[in-house]
Amino acid sequence: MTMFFQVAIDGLLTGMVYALVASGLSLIWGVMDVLNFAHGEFLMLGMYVSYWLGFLINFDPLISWIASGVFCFLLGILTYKLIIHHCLLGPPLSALLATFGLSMILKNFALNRFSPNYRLLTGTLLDGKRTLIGNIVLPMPQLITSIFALVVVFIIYYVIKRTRLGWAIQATAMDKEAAELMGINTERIFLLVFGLGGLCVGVAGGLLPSYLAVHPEVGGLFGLIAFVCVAMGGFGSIPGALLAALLIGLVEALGGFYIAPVFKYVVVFGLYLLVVMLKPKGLFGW
Amino acid sequence: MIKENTKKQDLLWYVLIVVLLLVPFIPQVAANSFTQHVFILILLYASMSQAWNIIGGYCGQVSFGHSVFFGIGAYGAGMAVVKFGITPWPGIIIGSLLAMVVAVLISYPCFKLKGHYFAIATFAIVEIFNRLFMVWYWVNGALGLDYPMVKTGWTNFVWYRTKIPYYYGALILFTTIFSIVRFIERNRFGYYLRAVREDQETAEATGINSTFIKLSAMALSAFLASFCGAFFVQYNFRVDPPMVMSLQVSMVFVLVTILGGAGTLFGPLLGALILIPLQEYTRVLWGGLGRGTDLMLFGFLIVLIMVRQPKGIMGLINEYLNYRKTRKIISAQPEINS
Amino acid sequence: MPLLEVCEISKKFGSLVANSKISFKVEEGNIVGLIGPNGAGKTTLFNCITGIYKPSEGKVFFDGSDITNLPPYKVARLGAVRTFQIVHSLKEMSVFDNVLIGAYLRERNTEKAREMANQCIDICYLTKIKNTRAGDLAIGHKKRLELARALATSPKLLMLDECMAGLTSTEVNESVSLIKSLKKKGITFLIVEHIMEAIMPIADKVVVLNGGLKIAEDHPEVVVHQESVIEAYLGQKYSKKFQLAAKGRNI
Amino acid sequence: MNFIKKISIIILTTLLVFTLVNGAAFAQEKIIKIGTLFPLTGSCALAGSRCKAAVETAVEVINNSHPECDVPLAAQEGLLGGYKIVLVHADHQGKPDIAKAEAERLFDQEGVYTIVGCYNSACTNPASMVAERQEKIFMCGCSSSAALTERGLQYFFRMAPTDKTESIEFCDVIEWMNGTKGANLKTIGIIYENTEFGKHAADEGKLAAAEAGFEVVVDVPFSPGATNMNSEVQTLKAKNPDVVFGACLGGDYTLWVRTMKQMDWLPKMCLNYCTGYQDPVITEQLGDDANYFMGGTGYAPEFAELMPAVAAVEKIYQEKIGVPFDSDSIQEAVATFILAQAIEKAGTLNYDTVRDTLYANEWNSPLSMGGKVAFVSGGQNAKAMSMITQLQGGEYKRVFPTELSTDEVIFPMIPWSKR
Repeated sequence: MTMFFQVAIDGLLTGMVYALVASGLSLIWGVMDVLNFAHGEFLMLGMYVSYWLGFLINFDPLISWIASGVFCFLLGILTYKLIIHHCLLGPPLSALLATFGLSMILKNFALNRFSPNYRLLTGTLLDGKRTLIGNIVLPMPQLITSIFALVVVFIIYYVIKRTRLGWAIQATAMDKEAAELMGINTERIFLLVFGLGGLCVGVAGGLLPSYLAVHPEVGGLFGLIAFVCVAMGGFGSIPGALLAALLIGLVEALGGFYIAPVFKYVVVFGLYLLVVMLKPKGLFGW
Repeated sequence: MIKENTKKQDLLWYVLIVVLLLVPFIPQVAANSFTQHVFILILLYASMSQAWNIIGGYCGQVSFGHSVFFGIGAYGAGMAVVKFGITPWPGIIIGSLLAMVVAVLISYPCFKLKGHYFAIATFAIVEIFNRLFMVWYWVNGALGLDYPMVKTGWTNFVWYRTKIPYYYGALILFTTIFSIVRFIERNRFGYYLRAVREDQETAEATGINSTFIKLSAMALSAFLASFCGAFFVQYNFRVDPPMVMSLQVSMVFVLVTILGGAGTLFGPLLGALILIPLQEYTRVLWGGLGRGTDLMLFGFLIVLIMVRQPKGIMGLINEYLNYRKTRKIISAQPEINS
Repeated sequence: MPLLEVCEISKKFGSLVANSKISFKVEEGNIVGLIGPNGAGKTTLFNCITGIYKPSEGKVFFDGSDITNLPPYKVARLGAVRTFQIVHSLKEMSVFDNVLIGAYLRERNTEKAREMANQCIDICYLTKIKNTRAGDLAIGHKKRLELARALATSPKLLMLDECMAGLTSTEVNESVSLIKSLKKKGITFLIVEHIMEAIMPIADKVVVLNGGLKIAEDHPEVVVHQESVIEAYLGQKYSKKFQLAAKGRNI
Repeated sequence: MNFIKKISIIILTTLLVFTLVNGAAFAQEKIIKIGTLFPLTGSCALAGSRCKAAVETAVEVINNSHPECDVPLAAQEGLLGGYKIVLVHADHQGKPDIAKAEAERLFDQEGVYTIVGCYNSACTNPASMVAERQEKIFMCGCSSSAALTERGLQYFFRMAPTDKTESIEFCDVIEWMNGTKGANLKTIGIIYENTEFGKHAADEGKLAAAEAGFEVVVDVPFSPGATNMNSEVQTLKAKNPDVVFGACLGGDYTLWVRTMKQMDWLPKMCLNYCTGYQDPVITEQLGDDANYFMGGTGYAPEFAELMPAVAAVEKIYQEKIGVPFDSDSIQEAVATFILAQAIEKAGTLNYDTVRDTLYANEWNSPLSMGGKVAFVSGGQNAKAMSMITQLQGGEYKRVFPTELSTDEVIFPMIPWSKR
């Protein structure tokens, strides 16, 4: 039984990181109906920012997540200005393919600049620390990262549900033209939403190097899982993405442990298919 | 006027085929096996993308799952040669039929999903298939199937010292698939496909069984994609899951078609004509540096095209033609007035 | 035997009753108007008849066969073809191609289908714009394009959902005369319409819905005198006008 | 309009540049072109770029006079009385189809004499087939799949020990431990990345274990590039094998070790195929956590006294890439040296003569452990050997076989809590 809870907790901790990565994607998707294929690469660059800050000037990931968040915010804004803005006019796929191209550029840019070396921060504040609840081991880096993730997701959710800006975002998501008539500068909202999406993933990227090695290919699977979380949660729903991410983390861990590790992603993707077969618009979709 | 256009297009089509038939006789090409390789890849990728175009372009169901069918065809040929030690042909046929069945089985439930939900569902399917094939002992799992030395010739569809037969094989594949699509485009089925793409509800109200149309388009598309997969294996003498059944392979289908222009007959060819030489020659030039320069440039070009002309190169050409047309009309106007 | 027979159709969305036990008949060769205030359940009824919704109870018979739970395309194949209130044109295709898709329903041969499509385009006065992209059309043309595409399927029953809303008065007149001429060719119509001036003169019968119930079914001139209809739907202005007119006739 | 022009200009220039490059004939006559084919982008790019640098280093030593290096051909300049080696690099991105296409291009278009490559066994296979069909020599440094040299190819030579020999050696170690130290090790768990490389290693590991009479209680393949390895490690932990065989590449290896630390679990002994474990940056990355793991190592800087000639060559290598040789990359350098020696000895570039020379002689190879290279039919280097090392205090200590060992094995591995 301890084993079961241990595995489940591990899964939930992973799930919360997925949630943070996915909530950015979900926001972008919900408001603009654009799938950002380069999302995983944003994460990778965020991790590099945090890594270099740690490596060169000894910043702890607990501080440098701010920097990588800001970096990815700017990256998001830049992406929107230079690429997405132009693609919104075309068929829905064009933005997807453009971001696919972007992901290739970013991945190989990292390869070019930082070499294919995998890099891990050692000697961080949380490095190797653990707490115990009964017999269940809670590794500190994961725990702190997860708590951070949860907090950021809630802040984003709060901003969207409770602030003027959030209402403007919601209005834009529901009906762009109507929002424009109401005097909302949708162009700026789009810009901001892409920035916020980047911010979420940047924060995640900032925290991860404390226990995950950084290399140019690290974002790939994260990006893919974020896609699945978002689609499973439902169109642009942040609580949906959160729930889906936790579910995916859980299923991944339990499936990996009780079926076979090699099948863990099969179980995850299978779960996704099952959910959308039953609810074609995802858990919280409308 | 439509008639006239058709004739023009026909002529263009025949000229194209004749030119392609003669390509191996160009001394430059005949002497240069890498150029031959590039030509073969262009034809193969154009065929693959054209197969995808049926469902993705004409019917508007953006599937990232085509590498599954591509892979099944590939494994069909590979298993026949490696495991059973016979000619690949029965394997190709069985693989293609199997791909068709799998296509229908997996896409029937998926067609309930719309837009990005459908696209991501097909992502998931590729990942599932990829990982299952990775551990499936009977097809050698992650080890993949390596071709033994077999007798060359059309029976085995294997040549070691020359690429010209491969070229003609690819040309046959290309012509067949393009002719099929060309036939479809001008007939009832093609119009129905487009109707379903534009508005499913209207299509249904006009008496079109959209589920049947989508399923048959998917089946046809999978069947043809599977043939391309078999060709790919016969050309590379090896098959393993990441090589034929992965998201990366799926992206090629989509990328080439969309870059060229989805839902147009010549889009896939144009896409392949630009993308493949670019991919191959940038790799030749900069790949050896090991700095990812080639892939960065490749990504940059994709972004550039999507940003400047989201409808692909065909969109660009159409725009240009329209521009010329309007200019003609404008320049013709004063004469009428005076 | 009527061409279309609606028997006791009900449709509920959760606790909301959109249609409640509605029955009426459409005789062959007639024009039947289906009217009622906004939210009366007209479009829902249309959707139930054409198979987009499954009715909660009741049956629909068309041309002697039960079409209650048939999918939309089968209904269309039997010859009951509809248009949509919010136009659904196939945007990226030309006007001609739009109509051609309708024509393909009965004619597999491309050449013959083209001929048929051309005829329908001529009938609906779309000849001049037949190579235009459907998405670029003005609303009036779009509505007529819907009609043309439906027409090309050689329907027995044409069901038009507010095909004149948003048109200029000239366009409305054109449409009215078009419907009249089509009626002469033996096509039956079931028309949902808000513009009374358009529907009243041409309808052989109107069915009035209110709040999901059928409150009247009769010849237009009779219907307009019914108290319930006047109250529920026509409102003060029209009732006065019609009553005045009736008085005038009496005197 | 403008855009069309721009695009066509881009494409035309690309093509033009290509034709120019293609057409440019080398003016110098006395050169031997050698192609390298490694994964320079993609998930194996790190290893690929090191292998490429190793070949470059070897060529540097051969082409120029390097009297400080005590390796064959270092003192003289070039081969065959003045022939210089020119390298043509290619990238196969870890994809077999590209490997085949690039091998064909290197041979047909670039006109290379031979190819050194390809790191990934899955890519070496089709690429070496290209060479075989053209009856040209293919030199393979470090691809470890035993199947490569069991194909009966005529022109294929591989320097590194296979995962088969490594597996057998692993079992020997366990038996030795049981025999001399009373370790009482019985059960084995295998964790490997589910790719061609990992699967091969695991299969050979299972065979060897079965032959030696050990029980493989758990077999954990995982998808490379995973976001976490919790369930993999949990599965191992649940079965708690005495010994774990690992076949994980760099990034996954660090993740694996870290995850084990978090789960607070270690087997008594951990043996790794020559990959993540012997990467020179591993101790930097993992710090003390890397200690007490063991593995097969063909070369590590700590072997200096065994292989004194390496240091001078390594200096050149380190200038290029910043890290010392590892057992994969050094094999690629060996491959290059052996080829050059064979050409020198054969005195001709005729493929058959060079091939026969390669087979006929035992080669002096200061960069290989044991100092000798000799090929048996199929192209395997029969003298290939590796040592079992254990990371102690960040250094690779030789522990087995005993006649070459310097340090005692620390057994069992010191649990995380006591470090």
